[in-house]
Order: sequence, then structure tokens, then C-alpha cells
Amino acid sequence: MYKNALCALPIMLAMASPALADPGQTPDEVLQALIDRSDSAYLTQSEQNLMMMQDEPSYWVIEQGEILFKEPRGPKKASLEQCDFGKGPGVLEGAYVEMPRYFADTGKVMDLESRLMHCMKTLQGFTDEDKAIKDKHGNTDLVKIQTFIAAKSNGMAWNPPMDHPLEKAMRGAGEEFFYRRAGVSDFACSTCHGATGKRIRASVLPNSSIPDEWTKAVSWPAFRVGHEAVRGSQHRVSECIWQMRQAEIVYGSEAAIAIIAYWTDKARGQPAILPDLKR
Amino acid sequence: MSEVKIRAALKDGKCEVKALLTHPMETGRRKDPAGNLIPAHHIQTVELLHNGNLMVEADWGGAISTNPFFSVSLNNVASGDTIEVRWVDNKGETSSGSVKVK
Amino acid sequence: MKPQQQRRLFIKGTLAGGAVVAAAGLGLIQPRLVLAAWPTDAFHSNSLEEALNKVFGSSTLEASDKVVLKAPGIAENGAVVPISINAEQLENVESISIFSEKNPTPLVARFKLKPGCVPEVSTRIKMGESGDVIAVVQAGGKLYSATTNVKVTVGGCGG
Amino acid sequence: MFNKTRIAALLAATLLPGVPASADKPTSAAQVDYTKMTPTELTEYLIFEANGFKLDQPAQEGKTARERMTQDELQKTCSALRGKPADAATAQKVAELARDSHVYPEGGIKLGDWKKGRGLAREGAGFRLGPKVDDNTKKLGGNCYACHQMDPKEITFGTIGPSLSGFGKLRGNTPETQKYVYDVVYNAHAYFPCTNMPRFGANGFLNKDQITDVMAYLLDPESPVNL
Repeated sequence: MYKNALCALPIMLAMASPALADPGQTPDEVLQALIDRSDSAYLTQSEQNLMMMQDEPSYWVIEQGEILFKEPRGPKKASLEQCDFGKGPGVLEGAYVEMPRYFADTGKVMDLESRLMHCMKTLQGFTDEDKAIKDKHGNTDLVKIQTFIAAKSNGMAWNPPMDHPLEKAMRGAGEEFFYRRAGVSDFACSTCHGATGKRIRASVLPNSSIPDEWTKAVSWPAFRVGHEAVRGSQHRVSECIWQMRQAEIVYGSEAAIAIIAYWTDKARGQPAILPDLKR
Repeated sequence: MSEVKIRAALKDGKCEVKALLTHPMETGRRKDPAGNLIPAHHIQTVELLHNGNLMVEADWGGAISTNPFFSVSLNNVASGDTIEVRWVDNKGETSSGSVKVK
Repeated sequence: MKPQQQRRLFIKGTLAGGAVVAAAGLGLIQPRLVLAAWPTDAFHSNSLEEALNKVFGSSTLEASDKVVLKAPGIAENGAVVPISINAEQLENVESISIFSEKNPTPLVARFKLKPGCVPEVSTRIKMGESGDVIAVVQAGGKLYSATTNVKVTVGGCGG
Repeated sequence: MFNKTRIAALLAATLLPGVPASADKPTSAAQVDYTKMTPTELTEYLIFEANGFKLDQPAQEGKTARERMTQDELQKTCSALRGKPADAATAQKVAELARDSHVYPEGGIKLGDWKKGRGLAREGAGFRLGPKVDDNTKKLGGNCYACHQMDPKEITFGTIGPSLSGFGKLRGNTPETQKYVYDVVYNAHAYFPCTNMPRFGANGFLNKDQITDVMAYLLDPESPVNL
């Protein structure tokens, strides 16, 4: 118990810091508050996106996700309201900013997307072959539902638990992968996210070591303006690795979860922008 | 997939109406991967009605973005009023949606 | 707030659908006129001046700071450039129009506003290349305008 | 260092040989104790043994995605720095590896066509695997502008690498500069150990002729880079 209390201390400090935004804010207000106390060129680079954020197309995706979440669906005709995202069955407020986390029922560290698929299988009876799970990216059930769930953590500080040894192990592997150069271009995640204010073409890149800009980088789901679609964390992982000319990463794999575990930890204490809007 | 999504919110004495339409908005100048011109297919006229009264009539060309978004504001709107948005495109297709102001 | 979805098809310019027919019967709208009213010549004009003349019968604009035009100075994505125009400082605004000078056909949109509308509109437009965006507000028989330049650039990893 | 024997032992005790693990089923974590592995071991395990990547996909260089994920000596050595600058011993080792990789055109290095070089500097496609496999018959490029400023009139350029605007004007179009530029594009680690820059020649991203074209774009007095 004593040890647990010690572990909780830095978390409490983080929550007491001004980094924690007012949960009543909209995503654009959360971002504006970050911009007001930071000099990050990454946060302010796109006047276009800052304007568009005030009318995010993803607001409609949240509404669609809420309907899908509450509707009895699948062979078992059940809703997802009994799904445990880590804070107890049906508790969505603040659940996403505390993921990935260890789940005793699966014995695994899971991120939002893999946990959602798990509940759709166990509670609703869907299988990998069903459209509801098979269609990962785009205008899909998975994207709509995760956007609804994630929005319940808007403005809250990222706070993924690091109590279970597996949570630490996965974060450690994610960090290792972050620096792991491979493929025909010798790229690693750190190639683009290891320095401040650097640009790739016209885009300012976020530095993983600057938490108040990194929080925007890991704030998924986000509406990708160039894709005309809402994208999730798994999509971001996949697309970066694709641009890095490495192999195709498997959606929901533990490799992807490890990367997400590390990147979420690097934003610890900073308010999540959910849903965000990106280039 | 011709949804019309509308939000109408009373704020500072006026009603801000935001609408998101589903439409490809082809200009007629784009080419498909085989190099053939994709024919123009875009919304031409959008109407916004408040309790059945025409308030905004907009003419659009193909340079409005795909899946168009627009917002306008109205005075003299009360909670419970109906806001309707409808459009017609250059092929004569049409769609509409309505919402009650909260 | 759940939008009620309805879908109808135009058949030779005649609206099918009870609610709309009823509304037309009350003389509130005239659906048959809608298609005919779309100003084809104006939308097909390939110069700003010609487009202005076709829409307004005049290309004389009075630049005015009462027309507040907002657009991003740099747009990494020319396919969705957010534009917002506010003309609340002008009386009797009849319409707000958007032109993109470098587009092959500069007229983008025209919003005709009835009394009771607040003279402000926002939308998102396509721009093939960097150039001026011009907002034209028709009020009291005059044309007031505001102009801003938008640079269209490339972001991301490229390729 | 990643210990293959140790992973193999862990595997032998737990997993049936030849049965690929699924991403969704609680196989790996339940059966292999991740907490007993070092971060490096776990990372290698998640990539190669836990269905982390589609490893059997063919890659355009004639190998498979598995080889893409397998690190060579230089990649391993540089990854271990964790983003910090190379120490003297690492720098020496990496520079030697790089120098050994340089292959020059028959008949020596000659300036290529700066216009072709410009195309290669602008284009960024090529070598990407799933989910969208690049059509590698066209638009292949070095994507130099992603990281470098070159033609001063081009406004969208990256800053991960140094600006190369006016490079030829500054350095001169001498045989020595030509060899230097060729070497850097081919394998920059010879001069900048553990640089972020890809080994365009050594990794087969650009062929020798293409490298001389990029070289011309940087050095040719007619090239817009030097105007």
C-alpha cells in the first residue's frame, strides 16, 4: 500500500498542475489554452486548421458513435454500455487518457481500439469477419465509437497507469521501437520526433520530449483534413511506419500498442485534445 | 449517403446554424486515374428555412469543398423552432434535413 | 439534437414529398424556380471582372473595413480553405459572395440573405493555387468588398 | 544486446513451433513473460514473433518485409545512441562501415542532368509497403525537399537537414566537391556517423546515375539551386 501511495504521488502532482484543462472546454479551447502558455511552433503552425477546428466534422462522428455505443448490436444483441475501459463497466469519463492499461480479464495491455474490439467480440458476439470489426479505418463503426469514447476525456491530462509490470514492459518496448532504425531509409520515429521546431516539407514536427506540444501529436482520434476522415492512433502508427519504409504493422498488434503506450506516457500530465483536427 | 446534418444553437440572442452536407462536389475539371475528365457534379442551390420561411438561398459552384460545410446566423429564433436545410445539385438530385432548436 | 433525415429526388424539376409540396402551396417557396435561377453564366465566367458583371451587373467594388473577411494566410490543403465573412457593420445586407481570383472560374458561392439573417457566413472552398479571395457584400444597392491572399502550400512527408 | 538464444528458449517452452500468434487472441502475453525480457528483447519479440508486422510481404528490392525490419550493423549501432550524438568509438566504427559501402560509377564520377535531379529531389514516392504499396514504376525519388532547402524559390522545404541553397556556388563545382556530394548521397555516414539521412546509394534507393543527377542539381551552375 505504501508503495502504491508513492507511485500515485507524481500523478497527483501532475493533476494539480495547471496542465489540467477545464473539462467543460471544447477541443479548440483546450488547444488554445496550450497555445497561450507555450511557444510551440508545432501547435500554431496551421491557421487553416485552427479555423477549421471550431467546426470540427468529427463532432458529427461523436454523435454517430454514441448511437452505435448505446444500441443493442451483434449476435448477442447487446450494447457496449457494460464494456470496461479500465475504470469500471460503462465508465467513459476519463477512461481514454488512462489507456493503454493492463486488463486482468485478458492478461494484456490494451489500447482503446483493441479494448473496443475485445468488447465488441465478448459482449456483442462480433467476430473478426464481421464488418463492424473488419473495417478498421474511414467512416467505420470502430472509428465512430472510439471517437465518442475518446471525446469523454477531452481536456483531461494523459495519465496512463504504470503500476503493472506489463504496463512498464510495454512502455519500455515502445521506447525501444521509437529509436529503432530499420528499413531502406534507416528511419526511426526519433528521426522526425527527436528535435524541436524542425519541418518536414512545410509541416512543423512535434518533439516527443516537449509534453505540451506532444500532447497534440498523440491526440487521436482526429479529423485528418487531407484524408477527409477521422483517424485513430492505430492509423497514425501505421501511416508513420509506412512513410518510414518499414513493414506494414498489424492493426491492434502488441507492437502497435507498445508504441502507443510509450507515446502516451510522453504526454503525461498534459491535456488531451479530443477529438483533434490535423492536417 | 446524402445526409444533411444540422446543428442550431441559440447564443447571444442569435441562432447559429451549422450544416454539413454529404456531396462529392466535382468541379468537372478533375481527371480520374485513367485520364478521363470526371463530369461536374455539385450542389447548385442550398436553401435554409426557419419554421418554413425561406431565410437563406445560396448558389454554389464546384469550388465549394467536398462534403460542404457552411454556417449562417439568424435573429428572432426561439427554442423549439424548426430549421430546415435542403439542396439541389446539377443532376437534379436533392436532399434535406431539419432540426428543432434546443 | 438528432437531425431528422429525409431524402428526396427531383423528377424533372418537380419536388416529390408531402412537406415541401405543402410549403410550396403556402407560397413560401417556389421549387420549380430553384434550378432555373442558378446563374450559369456567372459560375462559368473565367475572369473575376466578368463574373462580377454577370452576378451584379457591375464590377465596381468599394473596399470596406466593414466587411470582415477571415481566411488562413497559408493553407496546407487547398481543397478545404475555411472562409468566414462578417458584415454586421453594414445595414440592409442582401447577399454575401465569395470569389477566388485564381480559380478557373472565380465565382465560388453567393448567399442571398432575407431580413432576419445576421449578415455572416462561413464555409470551406477549394483553391487550386495561391491567390486572392474576395468577399463581396451587396447592401443598399452598393457592392462592398474585402480581399485577402491565401498561399496554398504542401505539407507532410511528400510523395 | 538482443539475445536470440534466450528468446528461443522462452518460445520453445511456451509456443508451438510454426503457429503464428494472432493480434487478438491472448496468446503471447499470457504464455511468454514479457516482464522477464529486456526492452530490446521484447521489441524484437513483438516485431518478429507476436504478429506485429506483415513480414512475408514482398518488397521491391527483391527481398521481403522481414528484411526491412531486420537491422543491419549500422542501424543497430546508431539506434543504441537513442538520439544522442555519436561518441568517438561509435563514430569511427560507423564511418568505416559507411566508407566500405561506397561504389562509384565506372569511368568515374561525372555531373549528371540537373533537371532529372530536380525531379528526384521533389518526388517522394517509392519503397513504401502496406497498406498502400507504392507503384514503383514512376515518381520514384529521393524526396530531398522533405528535409532540405535547395532551390531558394521553392517555399515548401523541410529543415531536418541543413539548407543546400546555393551549394554549388558556395563550394564550387570541383572534382573534390563532386566526390564529396556523391559520397554523402550514397552513404552520408562516412562523414556524419549516425546521421538521419538515408543511405540512398548503399540501400539502393537511388542508382548511381540518379545520384549524379541529384549531384548536378546541387552543383551545376545552371541549376536553380545556384541561381
